[in-house]
Amino acid sequence: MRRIGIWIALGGLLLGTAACGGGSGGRSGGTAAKESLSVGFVAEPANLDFTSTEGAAIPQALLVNVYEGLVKLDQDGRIQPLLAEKWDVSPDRKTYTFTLRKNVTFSSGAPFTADDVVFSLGRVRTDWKLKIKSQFDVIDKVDKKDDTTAVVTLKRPSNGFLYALATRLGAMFSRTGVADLANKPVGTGPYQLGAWKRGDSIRLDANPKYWGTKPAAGTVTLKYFKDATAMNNALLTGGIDVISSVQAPESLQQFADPNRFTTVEGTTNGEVVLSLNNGRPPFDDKKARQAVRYAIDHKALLDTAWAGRGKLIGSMVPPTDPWYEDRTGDYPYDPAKAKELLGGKTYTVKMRIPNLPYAVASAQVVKSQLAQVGITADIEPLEFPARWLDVVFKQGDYDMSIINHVEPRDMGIFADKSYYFRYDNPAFGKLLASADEGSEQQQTDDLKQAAKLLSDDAAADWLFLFPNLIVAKKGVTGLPQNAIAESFDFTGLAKQ
Amino acid sequence: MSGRRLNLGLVTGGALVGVVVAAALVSFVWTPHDPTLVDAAGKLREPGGGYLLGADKFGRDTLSQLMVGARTTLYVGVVAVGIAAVVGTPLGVAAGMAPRSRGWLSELIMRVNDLVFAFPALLLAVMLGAVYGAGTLTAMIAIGVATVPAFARVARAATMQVMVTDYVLAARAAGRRGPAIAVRHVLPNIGSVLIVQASVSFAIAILAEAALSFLGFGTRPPTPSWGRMLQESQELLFSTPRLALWPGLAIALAVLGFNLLGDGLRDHLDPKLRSARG
Amino acid sequence: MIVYLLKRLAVLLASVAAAGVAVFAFMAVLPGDPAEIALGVNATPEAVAELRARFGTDRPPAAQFLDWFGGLAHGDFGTSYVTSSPIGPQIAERLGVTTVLVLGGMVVALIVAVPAGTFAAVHHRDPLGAAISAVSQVGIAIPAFLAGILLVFVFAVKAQALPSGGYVPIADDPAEWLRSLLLPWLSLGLVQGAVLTRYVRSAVLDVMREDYLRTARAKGRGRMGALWRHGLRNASIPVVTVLGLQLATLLIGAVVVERVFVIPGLGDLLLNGVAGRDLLLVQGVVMVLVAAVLLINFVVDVCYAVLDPRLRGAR
Amino acid sequence: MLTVEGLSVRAEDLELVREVSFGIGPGERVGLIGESGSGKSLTALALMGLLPDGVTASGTARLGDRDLVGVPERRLKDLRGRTVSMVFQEPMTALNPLMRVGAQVAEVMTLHGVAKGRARERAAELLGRVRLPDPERIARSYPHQLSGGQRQRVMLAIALANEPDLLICDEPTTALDVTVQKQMLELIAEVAPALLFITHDLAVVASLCERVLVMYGGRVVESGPLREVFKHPRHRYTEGLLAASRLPPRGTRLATIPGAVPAAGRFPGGCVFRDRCAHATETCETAPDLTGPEEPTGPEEPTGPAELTGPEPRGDGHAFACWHPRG
Repeated sequence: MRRIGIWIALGGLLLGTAACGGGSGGRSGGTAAKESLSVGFVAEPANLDFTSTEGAAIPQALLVNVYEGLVKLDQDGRIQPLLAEKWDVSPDRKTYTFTLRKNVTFSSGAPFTADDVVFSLGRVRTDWKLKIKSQFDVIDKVDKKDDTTAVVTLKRPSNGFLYALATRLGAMFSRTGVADLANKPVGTGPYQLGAWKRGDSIRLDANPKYWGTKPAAGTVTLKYFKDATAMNNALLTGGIDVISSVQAPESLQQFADPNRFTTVEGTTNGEVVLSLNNGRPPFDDKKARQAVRYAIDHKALLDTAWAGRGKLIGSMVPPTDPWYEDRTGDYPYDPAKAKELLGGKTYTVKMRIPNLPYAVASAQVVKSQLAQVGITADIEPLEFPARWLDVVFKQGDYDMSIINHVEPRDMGIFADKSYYFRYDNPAFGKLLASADEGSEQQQTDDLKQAAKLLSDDAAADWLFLFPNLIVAKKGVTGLPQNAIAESFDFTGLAKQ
Repeated sequence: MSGRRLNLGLVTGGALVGVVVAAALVSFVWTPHDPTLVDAAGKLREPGGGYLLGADKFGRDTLSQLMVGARTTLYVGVVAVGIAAVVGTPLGVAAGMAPRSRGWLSELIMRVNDLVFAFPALLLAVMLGAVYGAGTLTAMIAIGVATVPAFARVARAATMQVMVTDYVLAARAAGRRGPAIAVRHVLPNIGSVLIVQASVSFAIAILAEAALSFLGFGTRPPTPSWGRMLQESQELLFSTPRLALWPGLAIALAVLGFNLLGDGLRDHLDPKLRSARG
Repeated sequence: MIVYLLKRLAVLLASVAAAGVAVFAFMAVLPGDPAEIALGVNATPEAVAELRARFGTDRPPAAQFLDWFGGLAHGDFGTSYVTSSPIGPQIAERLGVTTVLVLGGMVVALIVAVPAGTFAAVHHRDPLGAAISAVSQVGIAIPAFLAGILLVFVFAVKAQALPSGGYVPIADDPAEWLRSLLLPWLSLGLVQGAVLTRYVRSAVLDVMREDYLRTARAKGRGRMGALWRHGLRNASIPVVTVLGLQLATLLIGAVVVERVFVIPGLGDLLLNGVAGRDLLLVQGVVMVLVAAVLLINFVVDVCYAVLDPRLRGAR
Repeated sequence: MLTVEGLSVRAEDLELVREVSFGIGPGERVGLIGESGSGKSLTALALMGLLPDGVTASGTARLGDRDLVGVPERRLKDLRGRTVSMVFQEPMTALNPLMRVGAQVAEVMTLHGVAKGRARERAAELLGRVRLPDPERIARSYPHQLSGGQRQRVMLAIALANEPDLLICDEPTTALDVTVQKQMLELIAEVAPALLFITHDLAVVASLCERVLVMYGGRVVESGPLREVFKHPRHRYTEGLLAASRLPPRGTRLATIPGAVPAAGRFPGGCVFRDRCAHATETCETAPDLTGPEEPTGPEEPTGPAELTGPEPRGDGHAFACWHPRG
């Protein structure tokens, strides 16, 4: 009996410690500095060099916040001045003259001049290791007119150039700040890298030398979560202030209390594509591809796989692009028609998807629905990014996949027949080329037609447009309604 | 002396395992609904009607998923334990039978065994999954390989006990060769120990499969698996906790069942072994 | 004793070397060229070739292995192909976190298991002892990650008493460090404690049947006195074995728990490495984990020798 | 000095020792013999209060003026190791393998109030007294470094440390080599106070004891002075036991008792030996009393459960419980 007493005492001691810990922590949790914010993200960058490493995570964290370009994209998808106060386009639309902002310095202290523009844009061709740098192939030369004027000459008129300049390709680097891009980014932006705890978080501190309006939040911590539930729990328990992108939409009702949380629901550039391998049977046959599009009940898919959040789309254009047309009526849910198109044949196909929540959820619905028309899809989740990129994206060894194509204005990927869709329609390529060179109206008309062509050809199926779902603690303001740029802009974020 | 209580364990364990096995067998011929059929209209259907335990966010019947999940669980367990037994037992017997003059053989086998032991199931599964793609098969192989040392150790210890018994000494004196002794005397006598080990390993395999599925290295969707059901239910833990409850309960009861069965068998088959490693 | 330890140490070193070969060989089978992966799908062939030369992956495997394994000897794990930063410091930092996690879990397990197991053994005929056995059986049947999820749900989300995840280095804030580790410790420790309880119970039961305990009582010690003075140290020998096995289990359990609690430990590093095809990193982490398990086995053997005089000098 | 009356030992519903009664006078050396499974060791353990879990004793046993049965552990503790000591059968396991021998000897003294330093000195003395060579070295050894005989001497040293009134030895020499056995017995004979010596080896009893109790099936079937019982066994079991222990003349078959000792609880009702006894008749279905030879024995005795009705068969009387005694 005496011994039981000891045990109970021990247990009590333990509980006591826990309780004490709980108490003190509750207090210290509330004392977080007002001007510091922490934002939960899904994918941690492997390094900080987006000139040589693919992936959305690096520009998401650094572009606009640490690195700035001459121009930037606003919430409505329009080009706005940033480091360039203004720019003039020559009548032949081949010469762009940028007037640079004065008194801009890099976080290293070096001044920002037209020399840096020449350096940075030139570096894309010489040092960048990404294939997207081909978007700048259209640049003929970049010249410094004076310290605050830079002139870019294009080989031909391009509607896409200025837009590309607003992406990471247009980021301005200091001539003295590119020695260790992977670990030490140097930019002109409102933030600079504070600390990087690998596997945990990146801290951005306000850049004291920033040329523009100082951001409201002095410190922004980007916390990385591999698990959607863990991220939700972190917001629920005050570990973070913002979930940058909800990965478990069914859980949103946890944040329904408006006295505690703010929810933002908007759109993104992310088309969740059911990719079909146009290059090999059975989906080299247009009828088989069309059958897939008829066989899928997109509404049901969105409702079950992603809690009905997001929009249905029918082609590779998000509603925020000027040439958007509603194409969801092209292939209404019609399993009978799908069976008819398949001609009574049945297929077994490899559905190789990235092991990401939206893909795994959607794949199960797709599989179930395709089974109804005689297509057996074997789901194989591959680790994202490495293995999926290797097997599906690079080798094209797949029949079907599901991936969210987040890049803005990315219809062009269907024009590249070596792209993993293996879609090959010269007419589509011509439309895109003509759109880039033509007038603004021409661009819009051509791209509308291109989107229709893609849909008619059933080059892929578009499951839904990924929603911009942000949840934040009540009082956090400046959250972007739509996520259509490459970056998550922290400059407007504030608490209370 | 405490025989009655231990029998209770055996009976309870047997019953729990029996339920799992029965559910798995029945699922081959009948489930209330197609466990993978997505039904948007039945999303998060409450229990009742034809859906005894309700449905998940895809409108899939939870009971049907549990039943087919039992199949997955048993499948993984049987293959993993099978691999472990088939590889580990001969190694252990060989190590246990090795005469003193060939002590190095025993030593070598056991050292390699220790080395394999240093690669736990999860590590192997992650590595295998990285090479061949994660799935039920890689999970089974990883768990199986990681369980080999347990079998080898138990088989070796039991063999060493058998080797000093009179009938083996007699058989050796009569000039019987090693393999003959192994088959005629050793295996039948260490059988009970191995059965116990199999039962305990089965429980461990179920837990390992659940952990792997949770990490995304286990059974592929949409094949129902308890571990993945649990993982998928996480986002709905607040609003629909029953989705986590059922697979969680299924895992716990199955593991409990196999553990109780193992302990019960141990006591039943050989009371001396009660303290042995397990 | 010295001879025994030296022999055991030699076995340890040989095992680590063998493990090194195994790990390296396994990783060599991994599809994918690290240089190509590091540069992404859009990389130009020249860039890939250049990087390959820089990584040294264009050399024969044997040379690569010797280079790598030789480096390990003085703590050099190489430079990551993906993050282009040295791996050694990363592993060292993560290993510290995981070690704290695992040892804390073990302490929780011991705090639970030793009293509970002893009590259950001493009272193995009472309902209370049987109840403890039953509870421990149920505890074993609960996966650690499920325990973690439930603990988070109850203590973090509902009660808002503890953080749901994350890790605060002890240097930043000791109180927060403790708070951030309490739930992970509990989820590792309670489940492991349940397992350990059974072993402690069975070890104590065995010891209670030992003749020398009867001798002790014949000398005039009471039941508990005899158990305390003569039983516990003897019972600790089998428990130390299990403890060694369990540390290995915990090390792996930590991988899952780190995922649940968003703790930047070795497991997290490993899964990241696998997902990012950071070959050298995975190789390094696996090697460290395996070496840790082997080291634990070694320590267990040393503990035997310390605890059990029969082993000293005997070998 | 030691008086045992109606001592029974039960495990759940099994009666393992039934109604055992005997006495030991000061300085007297009594042997308790019988095959394994006859209940000898349980009887001894019951006297020590060291019965295994779930096994309980009833009846009375008094040592001097102290009760030994049905007394709380707390009170027995003081007696054990001081007033009554025991040496167990298995020297290999009876010592704590993790503790030095000297400490284990000293422990029994410190437990009963001897100061630590004094106990340590005396431990070495005692080890010398049980004729262990180089007692200082032995005291520093661990049990595994000693031979079986040496360990049993250590056990004896422990048992004698507090100079008990009664020493119980449970087959202390069975596990030892024959030569060691002899030395050990001589030692016990030399140092023992009053002794209860349990063995299945009749020769050992013959060399050591003055009086003997024969147990079978949990009962004392015969008791009396050693010479009397060995020369003129009355119980058929004792007769068999003696016959089996005698070396047979060349060419004749080794005498054995037919059959084997049944498992606990499987003994027949009535005379427990009747299923192995060549002389058994229907009468034997009734349990015979343990009585002296002068008592009439026959079928006209009342049937029913055996009860001790006659005078206590202690002292010098030769008593037996058999319907068909020899001679």
